[in-house]
Amino acid sequence: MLNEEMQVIFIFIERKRHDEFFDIFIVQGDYMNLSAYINIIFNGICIGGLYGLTSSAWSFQCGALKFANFAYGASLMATMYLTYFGIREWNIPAFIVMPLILIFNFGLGMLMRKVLLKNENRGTQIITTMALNLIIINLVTFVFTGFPRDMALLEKRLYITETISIGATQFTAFCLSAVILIGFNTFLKKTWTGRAIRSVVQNRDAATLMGIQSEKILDQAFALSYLLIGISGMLLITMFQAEPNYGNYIQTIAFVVCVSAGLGSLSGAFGTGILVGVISALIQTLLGSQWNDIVLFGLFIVILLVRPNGIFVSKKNVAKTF
Amino acid sequence: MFLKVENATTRFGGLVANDNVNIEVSKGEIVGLIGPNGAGKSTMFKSINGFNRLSSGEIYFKNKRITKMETYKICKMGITCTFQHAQLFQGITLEESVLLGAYNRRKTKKEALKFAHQMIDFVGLSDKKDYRVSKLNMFERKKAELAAAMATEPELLLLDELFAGLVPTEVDSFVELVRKVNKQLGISILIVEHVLKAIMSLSNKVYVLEYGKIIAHGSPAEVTTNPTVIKAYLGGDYDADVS
Amino acid sequence: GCGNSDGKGTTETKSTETTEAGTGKEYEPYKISMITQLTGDNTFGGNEYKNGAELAIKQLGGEINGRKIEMVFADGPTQEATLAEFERLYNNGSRAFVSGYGCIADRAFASMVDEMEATYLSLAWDADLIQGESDYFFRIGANVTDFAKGAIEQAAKIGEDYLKIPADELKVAFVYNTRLAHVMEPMKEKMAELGIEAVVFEGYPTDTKDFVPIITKMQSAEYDIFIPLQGVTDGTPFQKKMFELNYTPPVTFGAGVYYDTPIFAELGDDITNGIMTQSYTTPYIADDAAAGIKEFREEYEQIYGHAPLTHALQAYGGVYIYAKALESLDPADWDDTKKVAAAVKALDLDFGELPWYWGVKFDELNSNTRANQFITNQWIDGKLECVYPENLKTRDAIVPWK
Amino acid sequence: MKGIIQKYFSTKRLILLIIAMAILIFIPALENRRLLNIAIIALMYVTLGESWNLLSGMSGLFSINHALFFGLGTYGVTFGLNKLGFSVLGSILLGLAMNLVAATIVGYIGTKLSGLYFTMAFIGLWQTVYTFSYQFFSITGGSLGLSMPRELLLSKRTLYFIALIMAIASMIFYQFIRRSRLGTNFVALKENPDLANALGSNIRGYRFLSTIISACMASFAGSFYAFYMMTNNPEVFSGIISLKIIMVVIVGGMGHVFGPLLGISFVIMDELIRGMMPSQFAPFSVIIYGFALIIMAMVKPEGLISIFKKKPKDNGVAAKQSKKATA
Amino acid sequence: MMLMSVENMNVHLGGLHIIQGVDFHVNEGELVVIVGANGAGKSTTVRTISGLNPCASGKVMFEDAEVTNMSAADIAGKGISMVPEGRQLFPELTAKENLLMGAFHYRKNRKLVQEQLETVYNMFPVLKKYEGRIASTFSGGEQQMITIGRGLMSRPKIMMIDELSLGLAPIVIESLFKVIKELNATGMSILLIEQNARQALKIADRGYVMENGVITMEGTGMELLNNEHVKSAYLGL
Ligand SMILES: Nc1ncnc2c1ncn2[C@@H]1O[C@H](COP(=O)(O)OP(=O)(O)OP(=O)(O)O)[C@@H](O)[C@H]1O
Ligand SMILES: Nc1ncnc2c1ncn2[C@@H]1O[C@H](COP(=O)(O)OP(=O)(O)OP(=O)(O)O)[C@@H](O)[C@H]1O
Ligand SMILES: CC(C)C[C@H](N)C(=O)O
Ligand SMILES: [Mg+2]
Ligand SMILES: [Mg+2]
Repeated sequence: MLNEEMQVIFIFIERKRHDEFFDIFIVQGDYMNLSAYINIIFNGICIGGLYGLTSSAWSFQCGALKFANFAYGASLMATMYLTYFGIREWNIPAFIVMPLILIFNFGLGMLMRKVLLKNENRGTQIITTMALNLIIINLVTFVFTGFPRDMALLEKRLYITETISIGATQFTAFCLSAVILIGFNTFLKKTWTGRAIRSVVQNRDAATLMGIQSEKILDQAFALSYLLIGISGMLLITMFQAEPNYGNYIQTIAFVVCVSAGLGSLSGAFGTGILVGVISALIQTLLGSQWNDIVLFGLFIVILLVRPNGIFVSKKNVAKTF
Repeated sequence: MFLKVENATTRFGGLVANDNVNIEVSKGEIVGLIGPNGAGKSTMFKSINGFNRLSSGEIYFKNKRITKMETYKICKMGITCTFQHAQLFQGITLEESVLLGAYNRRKTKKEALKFAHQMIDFVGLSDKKDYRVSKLNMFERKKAELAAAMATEPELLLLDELFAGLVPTEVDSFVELVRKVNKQLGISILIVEHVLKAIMSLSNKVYVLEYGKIIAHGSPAEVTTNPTVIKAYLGGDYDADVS
Repeated sequence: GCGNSDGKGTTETKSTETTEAGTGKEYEPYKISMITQLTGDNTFGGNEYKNGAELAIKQLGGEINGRKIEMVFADGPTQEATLAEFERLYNNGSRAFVSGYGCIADRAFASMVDEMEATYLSLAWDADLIQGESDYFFRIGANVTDFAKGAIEQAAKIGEDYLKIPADELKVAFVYNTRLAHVMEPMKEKMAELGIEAVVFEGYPTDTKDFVPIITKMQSAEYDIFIPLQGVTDGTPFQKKMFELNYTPPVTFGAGVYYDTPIFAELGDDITNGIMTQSYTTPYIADDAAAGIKEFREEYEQIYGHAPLTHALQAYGGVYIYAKALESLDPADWDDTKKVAAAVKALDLDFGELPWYWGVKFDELNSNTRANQFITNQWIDGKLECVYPENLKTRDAIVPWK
Repeated sequence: MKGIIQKYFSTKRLILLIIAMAILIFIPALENRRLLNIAIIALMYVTLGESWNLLSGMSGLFSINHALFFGLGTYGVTFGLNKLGFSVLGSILLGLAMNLVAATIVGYIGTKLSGLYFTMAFIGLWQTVYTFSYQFFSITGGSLGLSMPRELLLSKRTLYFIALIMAIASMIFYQFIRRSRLGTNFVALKENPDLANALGSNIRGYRFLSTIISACMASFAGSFYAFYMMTNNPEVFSGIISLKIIMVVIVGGMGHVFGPLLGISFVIMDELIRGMMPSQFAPFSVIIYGFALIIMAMVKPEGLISIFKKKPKDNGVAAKQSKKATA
Repeated sequence: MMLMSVENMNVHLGGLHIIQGVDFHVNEGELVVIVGANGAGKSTTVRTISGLNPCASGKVMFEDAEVTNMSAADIAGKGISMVPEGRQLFPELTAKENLLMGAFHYRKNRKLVQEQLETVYNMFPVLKKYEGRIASTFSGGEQQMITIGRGLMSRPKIMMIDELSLGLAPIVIESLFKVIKELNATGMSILLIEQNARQALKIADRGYVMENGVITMEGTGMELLNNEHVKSAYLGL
């Protein structure tokens, strides 16, 4: 009986081969000139910086604080909505809204850490943050309705030559993410506070024995990461449309960027972000956009298999702990 | 030859943890491996066990090359190790931990369980077999670890600092246990230890490593009187501890 | 009996006043149920559906032939939840249902409702939705194949009429969201049939945020008409990006789903002006073309604060079809689902008789044969004007723009 | 038979199980389609929960996209029946085969990576398949998905009994695995892979095996879902399903047979709250659900199972013992 | 003069009464040793003093002030430093960073930090050699050195060391005992917990024997060394 069915499969594949299976592989974009390619690559780099920005806070939370926050995307999305509503619907001037949102985010981070995240248990963390994710999304839906919102700020483009240009907002985001990620990296690696944060995360008991107020410092660090979410969110709404489920995508991107950069390597995250941007631009141009996710995520798996510790992490610093 | 390590070299970046090390263990022997901290003893163990890849050199066991073999296969061939930091499976009972070892050679649960019980008896923990490992104290944990390793029915046992953190009286009773393992079960043992009392009373032969190189080997008495060894490892005040 | 246990304080908007005197007997209010996505991924579409249906009941005055009718809404964020809610409402006595947004479980209902004897008016447009004869399941809306083929025909017509290019020489740039592959497939077929060449043919995953490569490709290619098939979340950034890159395609002919929504209008005249789009049924047609369309538009905007999407009109239409069927029955018979279903089946309404313009006449498999008239709109100075067909038209098309 | 039962379930657990089963078998007698429906879904999540529990709770390979296996099982059936004209059995096997392929890839990743990296690689594969399911219309039917032939519509009762049998079978299977050689190796894998390896357990092999077994269990649940839903679209891969699978296990108690059985109380609660909310407050049903989860996670971090667990019995003994040992 | 004293301390952990009314004290500038079998409760005692375990009843006095159940960080700030048992280091920080963390409470004084770092490096030259490598790659003994070095970095008034010699080579132990003695000579009080009872008691001013959560014996180092019970139970003679 199964034999017959196997045959059916083969016939099916045979048939598909003739009509559509293979015509997808035609190399696209062969009619494009050099400056078009340069444009695409520049854009890829800027978008990549944006990926870096969106993942900056996650990178900090997951990499340095060892805390997988599944409410990350939702928090970012909530910031986007708040910014939109503050400026567009409630007509509060931007210079008042922005600090308010930052304060709000800082407070939210503090509150989350104090109330929800006391427990170190991995399962508990996942449940609480996933539940929080649901709560935030649905609160936003209820308060702001699920209607997609868009600041519709049209970004200026900076023309380098007549045909080659970069988006101004994108470029700002790029620079900002460079500053944030590299700055944070230095902060964590070089300053006393940074070291204190890392040590608390790695060994709570030992850190307290060093006289570090571990709870306090974690509270602050977590609140700080929420401040970052605030900044990223405000910048994102100027470029993208917010909708309640926007966060899911951002979260996936942040996963990919941070993990292939090597967890905890913040400046690596910036580099990887750019790499992701450029690769995805090239896939879109050469293979066609529909291959973007498939190839990109496939590549991600390969990277994990080949360099499990991240693209930018040297093997020397990775220990097998016994 | 039973176990033979030939010109084993391991590098970590620029650091040479093992430098052309040659070690031989004959069947039924207890061999000690000592040396200053960071000399490369644990590294050697990990290499024999397949956790590390040798940069160069070969390891033979019962005349078979095991250099690039996977750990579990090496275990199947008859080499089992214990780790430097006593750590058993935290979430399961002592019995099941030992059972896992017993599955190495015994296929059915009944047989394996029987053998596991024998081993638990052997180390004298039978009244605690239903305990979680986290409830045991350090001494019991070490015994449990030994039991699990023995349940795999090894021909060669590698013990890495199994005696660390024990009070001298406990060391004595543990030494007896290890000797029993060697004599009664005929298991050869390669042992790394800083508790000299144990190593001196147990081993037939001792190798001394320093900076990855073998600087001396011979009977315990020979080694402890070797001036190089005294200078590098034992220190002047040493003699008091062996009695 | 046991079904009532959780019926209290729930979805049903309980009316405490008694039925007005003079209408004779007192009946239980008749419930029409809709399970739509009020939470989850498509909340905004779901709300649009809910608003449309609510408005219909409101405009009907909450009663027909003297018996109260009321809408029951339930939240169905996923297929599974939709089915669960369906069972719950059924258990509470609902026997008349209309699709919710996305029609996510309609295929399931297509095979289930006959056994359950509940009438289901489906707005799903899947080609293989209906798999056999049914007494209770009706497809009241359009068929995706008709819609897609119609759109390509329209594009070809624009090419011929305005650009003076015959179909077999027409070149198009076709960009679609892969989530709409079911619309793309018949379009592709139709293009092959007419000999239209797609110079750029790009599908992109819904999550795509970076459109520069696609736009650059379009910039580099030569074509006559740009046919986008996009959703709300990707259409907006796409259009913005085109504007930023200072690129305007010769003619844009969108195919439903996004280019006819008020959200698109928010982008401003600079972007929207001149863009044409084919829609299934849309609120933006001539006021006299369909009874009540003007009231619908105005009241909707007044109550819900934004201009209605075509989705709202669809749900509104669905409720109206129930209303028409119920009107033809004695309220006493409403509780007999067989009779209600038969009344739906017997409906014969011409184009323009219902606010949503489409007529109703079911074929032997219960598919609405009068839901195949599509409408072409053009954005002119911030307003969606109907430019085709002739009888619904509010303005003439301006092609090319300027 | 009695011997087997006693071997795998202690008496108290058995009583608990019997009570739970009695309640479940009682449900169809109510003739209430709605409750029956909720019961079917809940029981399906028991099966899925056990599948995830085996992979993550027992073997410690944390996947947050378990719906991948579930969805492939569903697609196998709909694709086999709808596009290839397979028999029912054939298409279930097709789903299984597709899952084997996916599990092979995931399992291969599992042999190389563990911890968060495994999770991430899983996300990568999931995203690929998810995108594929939307994109390749000719095979998957795109976002509309595929329908099941109408003749295969089963009554709610039949579905219920299938789901019940599947749930019980998966629980017995889980416990069987846990008590067998495999189970010991899986647990060792989670607790300390290096030590397990040193004790002769082929950790790569067992990671692989664990993934495959788990995928097969999820595949059956997926195939069942196709018959339950009578249609199928990419939603079967969605995060909501994965989320529920994880919730069911963690709420109940990870790494425990009865975890999922207790955890479905939250699935049932979800259904009930949603039904009770007036539609204009629909988002609040999810918000309440979310708060319930948070409270539950804070009050009972070990899962609901900890209510039934007696205080570890070796505790008091340990005190006495250690005193004796040192005295 | 009494620097630190513990009065009738009781500790419960995991439902067990582990420390059952322990009394002892450390005078200023003294070197005190606690010996005892595995599981006697030595580690628990020092962990409780340094605030890592809650103290159910009893008092811990330090410099005439009560520090019972204060937060660990505050206790550390008062000048009580503890070197925990079993390589409690920061696995992903480099060796140098690990050591620096010890100097956290006087981090503003860069010069002092640098000086202290040099002192520790002199004591353990291996650490200087590999200062940039992350801690978890070090060998067992080297990790122990990092832990002790980190404790030394904190320049405390009293230093409690749990299992000083664990996993160290004899030559290192020997020099370490010398260092301890020297430190003690500079005025630092030291509370030492040591399995290697003989060597520890040799250098100790006073010693305590702990069994099953109670102190069973007290005396000068020499007294204990010559005690028959101690000899047979802990020295293995
Ligand atoms: N993964 C690694 N990366 C870099 N260096 C390493 C790594 N593992 C070990 N080393 C170094 O190799 C040397 C040998 O280490 P090993 O653990 O073998 O020492 P050991 O002889 O066991 O010492 P101990 O007695 O202190 O346990 C040490 O200097 C150690 O720091
Ligand atoms: N968190 C805990 N929960 C339950 N029991 C504990 C806990 N911590 C320690 N114990 C138990 O308390 C007893 C004393 O432990 P402690 O570590 O203080 O002993 P110790 O004297 O330091 O022994 P060692 O020489 O092994 O270091 C042991 O029996 C141990 O099992
Ligand atoms: C159901 C969907 C595929 C289409 C839907 N009508 C929309 O506007 O998005
Ligand atoms: Mg070592
Ligand atoms: Mg201790």
